Amino acid sequence: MSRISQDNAVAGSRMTRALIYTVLIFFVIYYLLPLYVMVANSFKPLDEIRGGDLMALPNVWTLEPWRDAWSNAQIGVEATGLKPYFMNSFMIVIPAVTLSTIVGALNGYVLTKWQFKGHGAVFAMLLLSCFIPFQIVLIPAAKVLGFLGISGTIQGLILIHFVYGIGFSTLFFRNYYAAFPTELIRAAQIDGASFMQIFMRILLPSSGPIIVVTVIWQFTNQWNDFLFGASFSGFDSTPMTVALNNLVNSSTGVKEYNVHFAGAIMAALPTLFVYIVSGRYFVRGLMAGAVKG
Amino acid sequence: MKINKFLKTTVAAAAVSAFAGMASADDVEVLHWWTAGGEAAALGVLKDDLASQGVGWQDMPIAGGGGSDAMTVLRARVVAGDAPTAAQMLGFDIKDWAGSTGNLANLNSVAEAEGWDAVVPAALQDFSKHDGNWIAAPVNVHSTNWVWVNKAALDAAGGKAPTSWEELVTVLDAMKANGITPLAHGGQAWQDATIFDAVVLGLGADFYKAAFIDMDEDALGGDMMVEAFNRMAVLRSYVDDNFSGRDWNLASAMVIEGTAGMQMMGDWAKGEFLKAGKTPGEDFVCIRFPGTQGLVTFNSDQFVMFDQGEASDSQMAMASAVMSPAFQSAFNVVKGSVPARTDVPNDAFDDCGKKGMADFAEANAGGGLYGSMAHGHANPAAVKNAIYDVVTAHFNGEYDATEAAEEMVNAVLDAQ
Amino acid sequence: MKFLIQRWIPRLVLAPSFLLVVLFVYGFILYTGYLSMTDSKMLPSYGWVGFENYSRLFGLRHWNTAVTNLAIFGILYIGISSALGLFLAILLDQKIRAEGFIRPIYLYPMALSFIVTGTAWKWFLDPGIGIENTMHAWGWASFHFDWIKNRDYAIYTVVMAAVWQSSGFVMAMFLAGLRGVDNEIIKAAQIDGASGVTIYRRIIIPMMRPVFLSAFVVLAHLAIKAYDLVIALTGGGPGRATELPATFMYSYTFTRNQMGVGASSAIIMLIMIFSIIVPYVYSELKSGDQQ
Amino acid sequence: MASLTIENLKKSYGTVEVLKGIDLEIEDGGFLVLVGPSGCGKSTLLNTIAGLEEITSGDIKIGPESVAGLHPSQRDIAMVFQSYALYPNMTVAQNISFGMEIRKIDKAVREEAINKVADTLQIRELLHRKPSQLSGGQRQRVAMGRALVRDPQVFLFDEPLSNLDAKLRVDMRTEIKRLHKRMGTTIVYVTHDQIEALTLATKIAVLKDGYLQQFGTPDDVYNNPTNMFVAEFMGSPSMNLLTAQIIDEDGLKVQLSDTENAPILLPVEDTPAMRSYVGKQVIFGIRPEALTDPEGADRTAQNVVDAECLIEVVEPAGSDTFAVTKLGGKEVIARLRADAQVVPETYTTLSFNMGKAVFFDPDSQLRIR
Repeated sequence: MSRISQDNAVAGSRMTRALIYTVLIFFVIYYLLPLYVMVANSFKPLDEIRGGDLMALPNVWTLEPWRDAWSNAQIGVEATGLKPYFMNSFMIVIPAVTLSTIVGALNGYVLTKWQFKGHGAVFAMLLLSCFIPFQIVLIPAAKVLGFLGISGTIQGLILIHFVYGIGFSTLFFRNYYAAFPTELIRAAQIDGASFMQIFMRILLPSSGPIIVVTVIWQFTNQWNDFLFGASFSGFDSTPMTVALNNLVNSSTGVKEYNVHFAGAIMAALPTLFVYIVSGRYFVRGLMAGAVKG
Repeated sequence: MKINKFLKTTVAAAAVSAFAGMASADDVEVLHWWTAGGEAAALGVLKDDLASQGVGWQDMPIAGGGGSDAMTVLRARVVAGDAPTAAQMLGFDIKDWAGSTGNLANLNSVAEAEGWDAVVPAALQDFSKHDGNWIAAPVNVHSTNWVWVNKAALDAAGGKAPTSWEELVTVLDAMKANGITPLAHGGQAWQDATIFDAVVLGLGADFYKAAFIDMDEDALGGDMMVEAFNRMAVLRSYVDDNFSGRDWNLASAMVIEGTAGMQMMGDWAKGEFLKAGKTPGEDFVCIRFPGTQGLVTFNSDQFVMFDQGEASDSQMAMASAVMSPAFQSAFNVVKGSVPARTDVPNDAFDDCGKKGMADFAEANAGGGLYGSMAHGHANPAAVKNAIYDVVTAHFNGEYDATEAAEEMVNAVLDAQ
Repeated sequence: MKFLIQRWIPRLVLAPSFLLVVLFVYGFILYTGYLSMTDSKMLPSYGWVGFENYSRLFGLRHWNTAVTNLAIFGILYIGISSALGLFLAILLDQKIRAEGFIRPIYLYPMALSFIVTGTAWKWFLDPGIGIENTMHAWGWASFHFDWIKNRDYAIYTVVMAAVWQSSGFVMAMFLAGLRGVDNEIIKAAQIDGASGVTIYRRIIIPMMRPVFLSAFVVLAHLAIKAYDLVIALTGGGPGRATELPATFMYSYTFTRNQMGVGASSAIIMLIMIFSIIVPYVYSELKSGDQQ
Repeated sequence: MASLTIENLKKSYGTVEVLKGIDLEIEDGGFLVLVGPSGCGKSTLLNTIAGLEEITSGDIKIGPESVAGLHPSQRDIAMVFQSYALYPNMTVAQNISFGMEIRKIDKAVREEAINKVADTLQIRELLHRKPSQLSGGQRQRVAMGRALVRDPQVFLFDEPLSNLDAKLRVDMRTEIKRLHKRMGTTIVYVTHDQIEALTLATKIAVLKDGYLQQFGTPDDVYNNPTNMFVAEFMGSPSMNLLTAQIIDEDGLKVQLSDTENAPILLPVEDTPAMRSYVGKQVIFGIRPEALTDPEGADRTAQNVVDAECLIEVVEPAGSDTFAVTKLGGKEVIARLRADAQVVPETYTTLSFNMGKAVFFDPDSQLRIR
């Protein structure tokens, strides 16, 4: 007898259920394998890595690489580990994400609810900016930052991340607000609400899901950025990824792979945290607008 | 001398700090790619040295791509009008920078006062000077035509270190017969080119100079070049199939573990052996690439100063500190390279280090010191990378030796 | 007066973003276009050389390799990621008990930077130390997987790692789309006698059209920017077999000191990108106007 | 065409029981309406008939044969959904013929069937449009077309009119009734709108909390509700339900007390059941149309009693006038002729048609008969 469940799930016998689980578990393994390689090797002493099977679990478990990566490893001339660079990354990423989310929300609001002649062209230009390869803009952006006198500062990096984040946040918010009933805006206008009041009191409170999507997207991209971080940071504003790269990528130094992997996992923790904690809202947010399903 | 310098610096510092908030103008901001492990720690010696003179150190490390990422960042900084005080540079990059911006600091005063001309080999001065002026302070000299051999594997293959191409092939064959990978190698363009350097040099110093330094068309496409590519193909046959993309450290590990017989790599590889607790002479031996005894291909890390007006006193202090024999010794012992000055005592160095210093001095005296093509000391970056392309393509079987030699001429001409 | 202000406020709100993007994107593109016609080498210089850099560019074998690779990589990457994302989303939509556990696992690779996952992948794919070695150790002696070492197949390993990174994200987008499908439509199709497979093939998947478009934009943008991935995984090798336009451009502009050629490759790349994306933007705008 | 029988049907999700033993039977060609407030289980019941949900126990028969466990497509049913559930990526014609396509019916046959249905529903000119290009009413027709084309044993309708505006709803209601007359197919129809139920059904099943409250003809359900819930739920305005006392003074009477006015006494038919409530409280139920102005009272009725009532509000509604008064402490609605002269805040004579009055036990809420 075929079995019908009440949701989207279509008929599935015990056999097909088993098959589905098998496939799902296979992909769980596929997605986890590289992480496994990283985690397993981050707990091995270096001898074991040099000598042996990289896929095996450690024979001797050690926390040393983690301690080193956090606070002892040489990053440049200072043996500080990655510890101090986390703060830099947060100081850059939090304002940049906040700014590009707020501005993206305002842009999406204007582009859907306050359309003016030429709004389509403006949106097209903002959207196309998502696709520019960052290597192109390196030299001219350096010129502009130099001109503004914020080269090598945290402000400079915030500006750059913010500017190149506008495109995607505007896209997300525009698609989300497009489905938002315009009648409500009209009603509020009749009630005498101003442009900003309507935004703050009516749109923003119901933008939760799309804010989650935008923040996840921007946070991940900006946290993981290396190119801008390396090119536009100063000695006291170096972000996490650049420090990690310095730890991992030195060309003629001895490579301590276990420390590298420990450092890499550490560097990824904030983004992993964001994904895992807000994962469920993420799908909901995508549902609510980003994919226009 | 030092005291004089010290005084000058202090006076400058005092003068500068008279303006509120300008105190950091007396610091040096240093862009470099010695970012991890021992070499970064060794650079700490320099930092401490400067600190003792009242000069602060603002660290700006950018790792990756053998300094290429650091050069990208340097470009961004210079374009932004925010050049660092000093930047680590290699070979032709120094020439390119000197040629294209002209805003490098002139170090003549400290060089003359400390007599750099007398202690730095002419081959290095070629990079440290532009239009006859000192613009860079050389830190070290790596020589790249080394072979690192597992002692046990060598003993099993006859025990005699090869001194000629033919002997090398014999040893490699014996190692192959013993069931190990004779040659540990990582298939990355610069590693391929490092071997190619040695192979070309092994065919004669004149040929090396004509091909790579003078970029003579006949040498680049001639029979000798075909022979060089043939030899590369021979070496390729001793490399295991999984070589491509392998980091050099992992190739070294193969030699350390004895699964491979030898590795052709610059002197920085020694660090890996030492880190693994191996002793030079007992567990492994270091020899020059067979056929290149008495010759050295080098690459030299230098600190270039960017012109920053009144801050130049701290730059002078840094240049002076870099060139001090004590730092040159301390740094190079850790780094595996040899001092850029020829008058540094070798007491602190191990066997391989002493041998390296001796070889370096000998090559310098005998005119056998050449800039390494693979490491950007023979020709400009564009040409170097064009050669990389051909060498790598050949090593991966895209061309045969004749085609490769023809392609070499085209590539080099095209890139100039 | 107040009315007039209200009329202009929206435009004023949009203006800073607009101006910043005009400068930081379009201005820089123009600047790069100008550089591509100069003799810039290590630093920008302004000697006019016309189209010389372009003719040089098209004469370079690597450039052709890079463009071909982008075509292969782009098509496979976007195709496989979308297909796999959709497939996993459909499976995960079958009332899977462990969904809350599985979903973040599928999603997490997007959170990681390739600076280091690249190393893990490189090891994993390396026949000497990775999966092949492990399979041999487990007794499957004939197992053979050395694509990363093979000139003709290495680009496919880049696709594998790229798919690993982003297919989970695409899965989340499709899952969101599937969750938005009206249950009654599925019931109607069941009554019409459609099997599970038919329902997906004929009804649900066609309804995912907007999701496909959004996924395409996200994936295309990642494909074009694929740089870290190649550098970390293959370094462009074996030989130059996995060079992509992004790595090409970077290496000519910054490591080979041939900024003019690098700039011209950037312009060609932009032309390719815009010729794919502009139709999307156009359709996006059109559907937006319907609302 | 076939009859439909439901026997002791139970359905639970985990430990939550949503259908608690339903027994129903509708004859071949009948029109069964399932009605009840939301959450009563009516949609679940429909889904189990369709086979979209499994049943926990009991049986469902279409004709003589049990369909329990059969796939929806094998039950020979057709269904029209509340949201219409049109396939958005297909044209109207494709939507209508999708089921036939699945059953691999010849294209020519399909075309013919599409055309026939399109003519019946007058949607010929829409055949090549996509659902997104249709108005609500048009979508509704297409959804019906998709069901009609199958020519099934039983039609299932899941609140098909609830997304339409008021006028369209009335039109479509008539149209459904006409279709049913013409085709004579058995229909099961879910609605929460009791007017739809009364106008369309040959049999009505009233559900609440997973229990069948009453199953009978519209007349039966309207005039003879088995309990207070059915009485109040069916009819609009709904039945007036007042707390009252049964007394025995010159025969059985029901006494409606009020704090302000003198109690009203109304005679009640003397049955043994009623007699057992003497001296006790009952719930007195009377529909607005049984409480009217004396001129408008039903002349055939046996037991009409007049009483003076204080009118609070008057609501003219065109065809009728509704008057709100207060009896037994509760608001009561009376339905008067349109031209009845009533003035708010004055006493007016109202006629109680006691033949239509019903009584309930206040504790069990069941009808007293």
